[in-house]
Amino acid sequence: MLLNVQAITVNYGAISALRGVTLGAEQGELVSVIGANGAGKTTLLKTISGIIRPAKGNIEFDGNDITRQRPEKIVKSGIVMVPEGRRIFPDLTVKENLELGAYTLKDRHLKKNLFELVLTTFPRLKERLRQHGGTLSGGEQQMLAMGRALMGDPRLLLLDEPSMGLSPIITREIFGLIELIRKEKNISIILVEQNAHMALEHSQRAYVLENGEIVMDGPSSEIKHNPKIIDAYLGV
Amino acid sequence: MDILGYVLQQGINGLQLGAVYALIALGYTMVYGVLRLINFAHGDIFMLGAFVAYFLIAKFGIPIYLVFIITMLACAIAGYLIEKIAYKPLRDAPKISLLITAVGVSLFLEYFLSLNAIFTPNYIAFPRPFDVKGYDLAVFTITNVQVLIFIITFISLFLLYLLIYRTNYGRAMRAVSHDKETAALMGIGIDGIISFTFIVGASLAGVGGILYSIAYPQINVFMGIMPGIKSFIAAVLGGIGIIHGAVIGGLIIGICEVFVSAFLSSTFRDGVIFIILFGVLLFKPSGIFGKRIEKV
Amino acid sequence: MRFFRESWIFLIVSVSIYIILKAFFAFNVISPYIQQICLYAVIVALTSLGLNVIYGYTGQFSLGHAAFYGIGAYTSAYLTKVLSIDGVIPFIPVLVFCGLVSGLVGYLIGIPILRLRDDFLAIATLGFGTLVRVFLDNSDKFAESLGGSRGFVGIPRITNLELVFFFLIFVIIITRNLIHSRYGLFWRCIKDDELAATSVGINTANMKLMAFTYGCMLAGIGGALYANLYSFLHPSNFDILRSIDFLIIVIIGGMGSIMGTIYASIIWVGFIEGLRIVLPAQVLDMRWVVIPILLIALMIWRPYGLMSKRRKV
Amino acid sequence: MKILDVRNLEKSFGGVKAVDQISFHIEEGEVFSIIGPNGAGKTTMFNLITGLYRPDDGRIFFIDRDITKTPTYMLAHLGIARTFQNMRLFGSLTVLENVLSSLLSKRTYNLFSAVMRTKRFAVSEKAAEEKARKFIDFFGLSGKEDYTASSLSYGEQRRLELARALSTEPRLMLIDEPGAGMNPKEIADLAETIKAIRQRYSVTIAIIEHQMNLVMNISDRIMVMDFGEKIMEGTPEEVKKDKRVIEAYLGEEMD
Repeated sequence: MLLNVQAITVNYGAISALRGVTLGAEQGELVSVIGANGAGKTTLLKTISGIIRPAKGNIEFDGNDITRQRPEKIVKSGIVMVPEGRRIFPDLTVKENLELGAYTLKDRHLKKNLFELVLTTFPRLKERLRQHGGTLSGGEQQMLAMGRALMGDPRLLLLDEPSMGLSPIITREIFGLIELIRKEKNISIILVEQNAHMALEHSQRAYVLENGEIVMDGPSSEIKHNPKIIDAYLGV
Repeated sequence: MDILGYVLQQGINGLQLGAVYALIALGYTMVYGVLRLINFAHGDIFMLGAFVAYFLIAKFGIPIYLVFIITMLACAIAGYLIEKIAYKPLRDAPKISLLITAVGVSLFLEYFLSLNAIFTPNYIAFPRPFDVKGYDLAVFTITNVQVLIFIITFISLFLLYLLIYRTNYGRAMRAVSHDKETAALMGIGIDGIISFTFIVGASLAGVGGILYSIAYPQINVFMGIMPGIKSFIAAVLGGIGIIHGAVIGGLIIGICEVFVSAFLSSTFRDGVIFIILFGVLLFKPSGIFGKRIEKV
Repeated sequence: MRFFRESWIFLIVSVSIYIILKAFFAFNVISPYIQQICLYAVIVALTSLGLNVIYGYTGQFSLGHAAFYGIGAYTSAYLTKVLSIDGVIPFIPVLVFCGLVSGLVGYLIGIPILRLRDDFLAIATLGFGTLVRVFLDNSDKFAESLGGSRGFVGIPRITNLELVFFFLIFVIIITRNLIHSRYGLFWRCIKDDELAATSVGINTANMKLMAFTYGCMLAGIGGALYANLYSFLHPSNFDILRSIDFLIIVIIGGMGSIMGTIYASIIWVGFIEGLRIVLPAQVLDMRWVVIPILLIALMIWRPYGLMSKRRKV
Repeated sequence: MKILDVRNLEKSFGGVKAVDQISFHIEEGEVFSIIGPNGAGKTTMFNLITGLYRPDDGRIFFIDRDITKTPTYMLAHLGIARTFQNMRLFGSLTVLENVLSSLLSKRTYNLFSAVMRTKRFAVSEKAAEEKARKFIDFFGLSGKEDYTASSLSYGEQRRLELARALSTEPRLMLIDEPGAGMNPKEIADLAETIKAIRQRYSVTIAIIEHQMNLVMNISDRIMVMDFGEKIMEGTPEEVKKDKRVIEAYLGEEMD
C-alpha cells in the first residue's frame, strides 16, 4: 500500500468527527470515499494532508510515518490535496497559481516539465495564463486547482468534491481528466464525493463514510449494486 | 510670498513626511494581511530603528550606508522576536487577546527603553550624518534630506515590489494573506512566511526611523506612537492589506498633516488625521483601493 | 421597594465595609494619603465597571474609555469652579449631569463607530481618545480656566467617602439589575454572535449603543468624582495609558463579572499606588516594564481573563 | 394564502450572480424545500429573505407586506425565524438563555422595569421562562437547561437551534440544511420532528436540504436551483421526473 491510514480518530471539542477510520490506497489506484454532507469526508482528507492532527491512530505513506508531520512536509513527500470549493487564489494570475503549486520544488527543469504537462492536460488554462484566477468559470477553476496540485509533482492526489457546483457536462469532463491523470502519470487518487454516481463509476475501490465511521468498503462495482447504498446514496 | 510657491513648498514637505509614513504603513498592511492583526508594536520598531541609527552614528561614526544595513538587520531581528515570543502562542486565541498583547508589547518596548539605564525618557539630538543643504528650484526649494528620503523610499518600494510580485516568497506571502489553509496545502510553511513578513515590515520601519530622524533630528522612546498610529490610518485609508494602498495612504496623510500645520495650526494636525480616519471607516471602510466585502 | 429588597445582603455587607472604613478614616488609622488612595480605588472601580459593560458583557472593544472619564472630569471641574460649589449635596446634581454629558458624547460617537468590529473599533475609539486629548491640550483656547496643556488648577475638593461609596453601591445595583434582565441577556448574545442575535429579533445596533452609552455614563461620573478628589487635572491623565489601565482591570477581573471588576480595581490601584510607597523612584520606573510583561503572559496563559472560568470545550 | 412572495429577486457578488431573477411563493401551511448543488444560491436566498443581504433588484412580500428593506430583527418580530447552515448558537450562554433570548426580544418590559425590578419585570421573566421550558421540553432537551450551548452534542445543538427559532413563534420558519452531518436514522427522526413542528405550531416551513430522502419525504413543493437560477418548481413527484432536474442536479440514472 502506498498510503495506509490506521484507525484514526479526530475530535472537534467534544464531537468526534472521525472514529477509528482505516483506509488505504495502492500505487496508481483511484479510491473514492462517499458519504453524506458532514459525514467527515473533508476532515479525513485534511487529516491525511496534515492540516488537522488526529487524536489517535497513524498514517503511513510509502512506508514512512507521517502522522504528526506539518502540512508542508507532507506536501514535500508527495501528497497534495485539492480542497473543496477549489480555493484558488483569485487575485493571483493563473500562472502564479500554478507556480505556487510548485512551491516546494527546487529543480527548475522538473518545474518546467510539470508546467508543460499541466498545460497539455488542461489546454484551457493555457489561454488564460495571464488572467486572474477569480475570473475563471467554475469548471476552469477546478482545472486550475487540479493543475496547481499537479505542479507539486504528487504521488498521491486528494480530491475533495471536484464536482461541487459544476454542471453535469463539466463534471463528466473533470472526471475524464481525473482518469487521464491517474493513467498517464500512475498517480494514486483519493476522491471524496457527494456525487456517488460519478465517484463509483470511476473508482476501483470505494469506502462509505457515515457519521465519522467507515461502514462499508470494497470494489466500486460491488458497492454500487449494494441495495443499502442504492437506497441511501444513489436512490431517488 | 507667492501663494503657489508656498503651497508647492508645503507639498514637498508633506511628501517628505508622507514617504516615511508610507514605509511604516507597509509593515502594518503586510502584517494585517497575514495575521489580521493591528501590530501596535510596529511604531516602536520605527523608534528602535531611530535609536540604533543614533548609536551607530553618534558612538561609532559608521558610514551612512552601513547604518542603513545594520539598522534594518536590528529591526528585522526585533520584529522576528516579537512575533515568535508574543504573537505566535496566540495564533488560535480570540482576536482581541492578540490585540491586547500587541498593545502590551508596545508599552513594554517604550517603557523598557525609557529606563535611565537604557535610553532615558528624554529627547536626544540626532546627529545628522551630513549638513542640510537646500537647492533653490525657482518656485520652491528642496533639501538634500528630502532628496535622500525620496530616493531611499523609492528604492525600498521598488525592491519590495520585486519581492512581492516577482519572487516565490512574495507569491507565498500573497497566498498566505489570502487563504492560510490552502497555502499550507501548497506546501508553504505558514510560520516561516509570517516570520518573513514581520522581518520585511520591521526592516522598512527601521529605514523609516532613520529617515524620520534625519529629517526631524530629535529622538525619544515615545516617538513611535503617533507616527505609528498615523501610518496605520494611512494603511486603512489606502485599503488595509493592499501594498500600493499603504504607499498612497501614507503620502496623503503626510500631505494633510503638513497642510493643516501650515494653514491652520500644528496643534490640530492629529485631530484632522483622526477625522480622516472616521471618514474612511464610516464611508469606505475598505479604503481607497479596497474591495467591498459583505458579511456572513 | 423591590429595587432594594432584592439586594439586602449586598447592602448589609457594603454598609459594614463603609462603617469599618469610616472608623479608619475618623480615627486616623490610615494616613490622609492612603485615605485618598482608597477613594481613588472606588472611583476606578466605578469607571472600570462601565468598561466592563461595554467590553466584558457586550464585547465592544474600546481603547478610548479614559476619554469619557476625562470629559466627566473636565465638565465637573469647570462647573464646580464656575458655580463655586463646595458642598456634597449641590455636587450630586453636577455628578449626574457629568454622567449624562459623557453618556451623550458616547451615544453620539457610538452611532457611527459601533458599526465597526474588533480591531477597527479599537482603532476608532483610540482615535476618539486622541481627539479628546488634542481638544484638552488646546482647551485654554476655548475657555481660559480649562488650562489647556498647563492643566486645570484650583478645583474644589468635594469628593468624600460617603459620596464615592454611595455612588458605587447605587451603580453596582443598577448594573446588576441590568445584567440580570433581558438587556444583559441581549448584550451577552451580541458578544457571542451578533448575527444570530439579530436573527432572533434583537435590535443589536440599539443594544450596543445602550451598553456603550451606559458605560460612558459611568466613566463620566467616575471622572467627575476624580476631578473633585485631586483638585488638579492634566490632559495626560486621560490618555491611552489610562484607557489601558481600565482595560487591564476588566481583564484581570474577568470579563463579564461585576464583583471581579471591583476586586480587580482595588488590587490594581493598591498594587500601583502601593509600589509607589514601597519602591524607590528609580525602581518605580520599572512598573510599566513589568506590567506589559504580566499582561502578555496573562493573555497567553488565559486569553479569556484571569477570573473567568476556563472555557469548557 | 401566499405567506411569502418573492418577485424577480437578484443579487450578485463581485460580478457573479448568486441569485438571478428568481420568483416563487410559499403557501401558508406547506413545507417548501429548496434543493440544488452547493453554490447554487440557496443560502443566499435565505439571507436575502431574512434581510442579512440587500437584494440588487426585486421585491419580497410577507403576507402582503413589502419586507424587502426591513431590518433582520424586525422580521423576527413580524414572524420569520431561521436556523443557520453551520449553526449559530450563543455558545457561552445556557440552553435556557438561548431560548429566552428570542422570547424576551419581544416587547416584554422596559428599561425602567429592569432597573427598578418592578412587578412587570418579575411577571414577564417568569412567563418567558415557563414558555422557554416548554420549547426545551418539546425538543427533548429538558434537564439540560443550565448547560452551556457549546457543551451540547452536535444533534442537541441542532435541536436547540430549532427550539430557539421556534420560540419566536414564527409564521414562517426557514431551516438551512438541518440534516447536515446526520446519519439515515437521525434523518428519519428529523423528518418526524419537522412534521411535528408543523402540526403542533401550525407554522409554514421552508427548508434547504441535500438529503434527498428527507426532502422527498416531507415536502409539499420543491424548488430546484442551479447557478443562481430557478430550474423548476413542483411537487416531489414532478421534480423526480423532470428531465432538467435530473440533468442538472440529480444526475443521470445509472444503468
